[in-house]
Amino acid sequence: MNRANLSSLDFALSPINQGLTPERKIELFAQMVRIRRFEQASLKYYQSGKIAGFLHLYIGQEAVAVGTISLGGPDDHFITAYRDHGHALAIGMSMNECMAEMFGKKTGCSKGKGGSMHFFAPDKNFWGGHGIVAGQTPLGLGLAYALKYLGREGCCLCYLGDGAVNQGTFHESLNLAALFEIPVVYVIENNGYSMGTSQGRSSSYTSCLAQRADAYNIAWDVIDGSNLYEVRAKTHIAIERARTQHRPSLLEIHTYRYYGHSIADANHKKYRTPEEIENHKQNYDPISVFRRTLIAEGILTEDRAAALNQAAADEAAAAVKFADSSPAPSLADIRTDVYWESDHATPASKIGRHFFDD
Amino acid sequence: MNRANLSSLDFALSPINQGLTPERKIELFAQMVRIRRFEQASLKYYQSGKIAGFLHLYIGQEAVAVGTISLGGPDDHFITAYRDHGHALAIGMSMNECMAEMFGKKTGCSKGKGGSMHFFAPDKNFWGGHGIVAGQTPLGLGLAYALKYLGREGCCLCYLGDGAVNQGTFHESLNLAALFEIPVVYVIENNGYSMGTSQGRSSSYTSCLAQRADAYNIAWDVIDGSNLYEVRAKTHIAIERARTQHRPSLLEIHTYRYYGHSIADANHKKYRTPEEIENHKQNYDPISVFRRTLIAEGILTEDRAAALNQAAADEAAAAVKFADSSPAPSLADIRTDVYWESDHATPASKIGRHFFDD
Amino acid sequence: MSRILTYREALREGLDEELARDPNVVLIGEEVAQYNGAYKVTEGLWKKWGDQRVLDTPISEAGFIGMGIGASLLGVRPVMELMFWSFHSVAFDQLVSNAACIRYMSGGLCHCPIVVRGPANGGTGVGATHSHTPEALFAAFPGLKVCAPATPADAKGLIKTAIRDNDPVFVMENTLLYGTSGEVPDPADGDFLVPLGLADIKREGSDVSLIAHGRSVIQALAAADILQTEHGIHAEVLDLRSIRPLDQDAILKTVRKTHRVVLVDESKPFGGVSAMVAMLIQDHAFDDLDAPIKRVCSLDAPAIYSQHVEYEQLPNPGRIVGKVLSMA
Amino acid sequence: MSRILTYREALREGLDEELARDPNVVLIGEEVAQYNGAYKVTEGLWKKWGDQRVLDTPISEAGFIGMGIGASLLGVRPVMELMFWSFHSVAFDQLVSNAACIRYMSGGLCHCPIVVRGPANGGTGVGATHSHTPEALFAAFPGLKVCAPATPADAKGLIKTAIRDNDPVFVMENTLLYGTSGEVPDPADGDFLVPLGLADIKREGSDVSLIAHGRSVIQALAAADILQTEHGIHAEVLDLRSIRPLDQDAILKTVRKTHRVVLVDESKPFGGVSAMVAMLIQDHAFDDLDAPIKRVCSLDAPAIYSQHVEYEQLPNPGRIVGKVLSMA
Ligand SMILES: Cc1ncc(C[n+]2csc(CCOP(=O)(O)OP(=O)(O)O)c2C)c(N)n1
Ligand SMILES: Cc1ncc(C[n+]2csc(CCOP(=O)(O)OP(=O)(O)O)c2C)c(N)n1
Ligand SMILES: [Mg+2]
Ligand SMILES: [Mg+2]
Repeated sequence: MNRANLSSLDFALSPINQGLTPERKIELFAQMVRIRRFEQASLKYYQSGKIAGFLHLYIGQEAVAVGTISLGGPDDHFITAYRDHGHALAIGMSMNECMAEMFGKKTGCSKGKGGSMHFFAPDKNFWGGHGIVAGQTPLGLGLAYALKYLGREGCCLCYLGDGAVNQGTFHESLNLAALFEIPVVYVIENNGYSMGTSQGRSSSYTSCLAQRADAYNIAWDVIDGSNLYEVRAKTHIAIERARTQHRPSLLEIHTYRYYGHSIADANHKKYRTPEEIENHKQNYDPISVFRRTLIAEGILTEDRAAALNQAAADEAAAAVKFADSSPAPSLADIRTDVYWESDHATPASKIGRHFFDD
Repeated sequence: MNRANLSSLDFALSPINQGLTPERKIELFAQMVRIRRFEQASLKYYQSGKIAGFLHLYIGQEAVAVGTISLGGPDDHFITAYRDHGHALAIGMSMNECMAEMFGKKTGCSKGKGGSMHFFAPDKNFWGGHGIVAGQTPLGLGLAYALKYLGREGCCLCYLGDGAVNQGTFHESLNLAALFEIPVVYVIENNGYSMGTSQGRSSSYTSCLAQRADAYNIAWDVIDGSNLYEVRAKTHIAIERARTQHRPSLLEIHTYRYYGHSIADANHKKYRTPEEIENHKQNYDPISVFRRTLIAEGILTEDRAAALNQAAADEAAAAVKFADSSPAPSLADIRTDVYWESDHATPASKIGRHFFDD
Repeated sequence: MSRILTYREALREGLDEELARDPNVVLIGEEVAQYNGAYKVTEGLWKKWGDQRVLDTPISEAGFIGMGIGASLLGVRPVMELMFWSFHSVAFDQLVSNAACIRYMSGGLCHCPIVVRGPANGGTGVGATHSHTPEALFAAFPGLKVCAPATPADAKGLIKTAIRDNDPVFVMENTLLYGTSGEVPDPADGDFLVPLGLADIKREGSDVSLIAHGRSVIQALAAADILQTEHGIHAEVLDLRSIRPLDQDAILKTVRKTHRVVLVDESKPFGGVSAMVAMLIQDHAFDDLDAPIKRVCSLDAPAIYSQHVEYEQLPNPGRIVGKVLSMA
Repeated sequence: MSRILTYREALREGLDEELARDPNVVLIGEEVAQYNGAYKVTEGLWKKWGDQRVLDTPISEAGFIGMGIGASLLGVRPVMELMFWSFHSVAFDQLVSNAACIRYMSGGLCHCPIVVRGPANGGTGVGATHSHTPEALFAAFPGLKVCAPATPADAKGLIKTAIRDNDPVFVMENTLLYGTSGEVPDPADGDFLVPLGLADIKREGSDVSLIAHGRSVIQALAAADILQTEHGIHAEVLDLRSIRPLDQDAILKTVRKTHRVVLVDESKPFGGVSAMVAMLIQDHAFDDLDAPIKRVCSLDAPAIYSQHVEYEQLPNPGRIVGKVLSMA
């Protein structure tokens, strides 16, 4: 990833950004801060054993979720992989339901059944949270196909990692998207690594990953993910292409994760140099960059930034309390949410044996 | 497929073709004729019920198999899909073993276990004959990887159809081929249709299917499959690239099948116009084109062509006799060739139950 | 009033009725539209319902099945054809991780009303990779439902029920049954549905129970004929129809009636539906069994191509009769 | 002389010895080389053996497993890691159509000496898509072999045997066992191999047989302890170790000794290894059974995430003891 090659146009001037009120800009800033504070809290409670399984932190990538999701209208839908906390919060899910999910509690968004990798909020057009690399890419296609089928002017933003581009289903999805003219926008969140493997060791390509879209005659673009304005400006073009022309796009957003692949990744300082990590934190941190921008624009003050920061930390702490004091699922809960018909005790659910516990 | 756009250079002048002796040219011609006669015989016996399952005829595509395989050296290997009769004969398999395979006989190349879609001759570097669309594409990669690993200067030619390019595994294979520098040459035999679906209804692409290789920074070319000299000239370049530089290629060879997708395809005159089929037979038949060329070169006479034709028909008729009079597999044969260890009655095969028939 | 339809026509009629009933029903698959279906199940439906409702796809099973799963989340009800169920193998993740688990992982927020259908059988000379019988494989995944009709009426009744069911239902048809015919109730007499989870006694008997599904039912019926006429043995034939949900009551009832069981199952013998049925019977009707439960499965090797022995690799009346006689 | 090694170290030692023995053995997988393995099974092997012998791949399971199958045809012996066996779903076709069938479809002309290995288990809070236990699923395919070691010694002995076997062998390890330790014979005392198809009595007993594989063996042993100390019941624990080939003789032997059987199997209860074992027992030892065969499987739902109940979804000593007591 060569940041130097990325454009340095002033995307604040893009029409979609000019339409932002000062309060909305601060809201976007606050969302990024909330994601970071939420995840820092989750890290702490993962380490203390309250959270099980994997914890894939989004810290460093916040402008991608916040920038792209901020463009969503009522008929736009979202789906992502396991690194899903940022998207969930940006979509408007509460810290409480998310933290409780990780704590394995009944009050979690998925009732403690999905965990960190499987946050869902269909009422907010958010369809997960998916653990199998690239497994969500045909689902995103299907959501977008459904929108078109149902005659709704919307699109689906489907996120995947730089490592996920090498799963075959993603390519099948790209071809189908182009062929059927499906309003899907694929967003590669390119943080440079899939676990311990750098982009160069996992993918062969011409100039960049997004250019693979040419193979399917799909429009593509490359975006600097440290710049929220740029993320919004370029993603908006793709979203409009989807909504109005029913044509897919492939976006590659360059970003960086500060932590390891997951918190179980003890190696992340081996496959990346400390200088590389430091460079990103210093120069490309999406929150710092946007804070500086908003201060320069005269919209934000250091004090207000600090207050927002504190509010986010407080909210996260409250979410931890909520999660910790929530009830766990019962043994009986293990067997609900398997079949719709059984959950709704329909006549169909009463015919034949559905479950085979002795 | 727009034949007019295809190059009309005189590929007879390519060094690899200049090296052909007159007798070798006639041999290549004879091979194409043999494939056609063999398949015409198989069609007849399929219709009379001697051959079961599917029969995917290669008629019309002969120059692809004969042209590409004629370039093979001792360390070059070949693998293809279910439309495999042409490759099998070009590789040097006998009509007898191929016909007997389709007749389901013990004397078949796969002992009657594989059928038309699964011809194999590892002793001749031919690895099948594969029924799952694109399922052979990572196998071809693996054969080529093995050649490199074992230090042999050879490559693998892996054939697939124009419909097969939309299976995800093929894309995974392309990326791996480029990344690991594997000496594999993928050959898309583009006959314009996957069953009843035209290329345009199954694939989205920029200028052609082979150009999808750009996505992986892989070299590619487009070839007129009615011209054996062109097939050899361009494929040779890709083979040399593989052998000497360990770099993969993607070739798209335009060709045409005269019959339906399989003989069960009763529709093939519905999704293609009679004019289209006739045009190919008249103007692009690889055998007619090469016959005219060789006659013009003064190498072949109409008489010799007729004699070769008759010899091929006789050989096919003899193969039918051989197949018909060969023994069928026995019931006991059903259970051999499952495990190597069992077939060889090794000590390992005697420990534990391997087969679970009551 | 019922009419004689082929299994293929019955399926088609079921699809057609559901396309008419619910505008969200969409047929998706390779060659299902313009080509009229590789096995002609969908013949005429594209012409009647058009591009929006009947959709041809490229050869990208994982892609288009995943697409259908995604679309189902928003209320579209895709009925997806696998040209052969054998091709499940290239779409397996979408089927067992996404379709089977998404409801659960979302704590019940998502549901996935899809149908995947197509033929799942050997016996047509197409060899190992095209002759898989994956019904037990999928029934093992909680979240999925699986059925395998043996007659035209069941085919119609089950495909319609599957489409209305709000869970993913995998319907395993059979190329060797498409051309067989049987009575199917007249639509004029009302909507004809066969529920999932309800087995059907296809022949009454008292001496031995033959329990089967799919084409094995037909083989079992033929065997029952031979057993009666040649050996005076009265076999009862229970057609499971649905694998998950499974009609355990019907299974136990026939066992308690005959006390002897032969399971007929085209699966390979390691596992299969029959191993599970055997487990249930011995668990719940242990004292009702006069002899061990026996099975007639496919012979334990990949499906052979050769038309000369393929028949013998599969359950067939001769093998079933032999098994029953060996128990006497 | 034996040493105490962890299961992880034992596997690594086995891999290392086979890399040394046969220059055609290659380790292939995601993060197996430079990262030392997601679960550190291959730690140090890339450093020792280099790029040629230990190969990192992109996240393309179908691609790299297919590549390994293809390479095996020419005599390379790839040992491929699935980071989780759950990811079999994206490579399923390569595993069941190519690896399982190529020998057969070629009439014995091809052989496919590959090993696919990795962890296959629930219990680590990673939810439904990462907790599949596919041993019965693959054992159903003739042409494949499957084993599931429970102890460090078995892990080493089986991985070495799997690598030398000339058929495709799928080795199902367990993330929860990687850190457990046990005695493993010293290499100085000779090559240590455990054959496929040989079960192992892990504890002698006379009252009831607990038959298990993988981590369920450890759970069964813990249950046997409780049964003995708290209830005076002497349970025999048979570790199948290998699923296909399967040691039917050992199974029947313990049944004939105790006359009561509880199968412990982390599979979901529709099917699983245990349904097949039950089928075989009732078939071959019908008169030796004093009671129906019982099972302790995972509770029948996709794997739940919540750490508060996940333990109860899986077979555990409490559930096993309860099941045994319920039979009395
Ligand atoms: C099919 C599959 N293979 C492997 C994994 C294990 N795995 C989870 S995340 C991951 C790396 C993905 O990297 P990338 O796509 O770049 O996303 P990032 O983690 O950087 O957000 C791997 C190998 C998986 N979950 N699914
Ligand atoms: C995974 C899979 N899906 C579907 C099929 C059924 N099928 C066999 S051949 C074929 C068409 C392939 O067309 P193409 O790749 O162009 O090759 P051609 O037949 O023209 O040589 C289809 C759909 C299959 N064998 N495997
Ligand atoms: Mg990444
Ligand atoms: Mg084609």
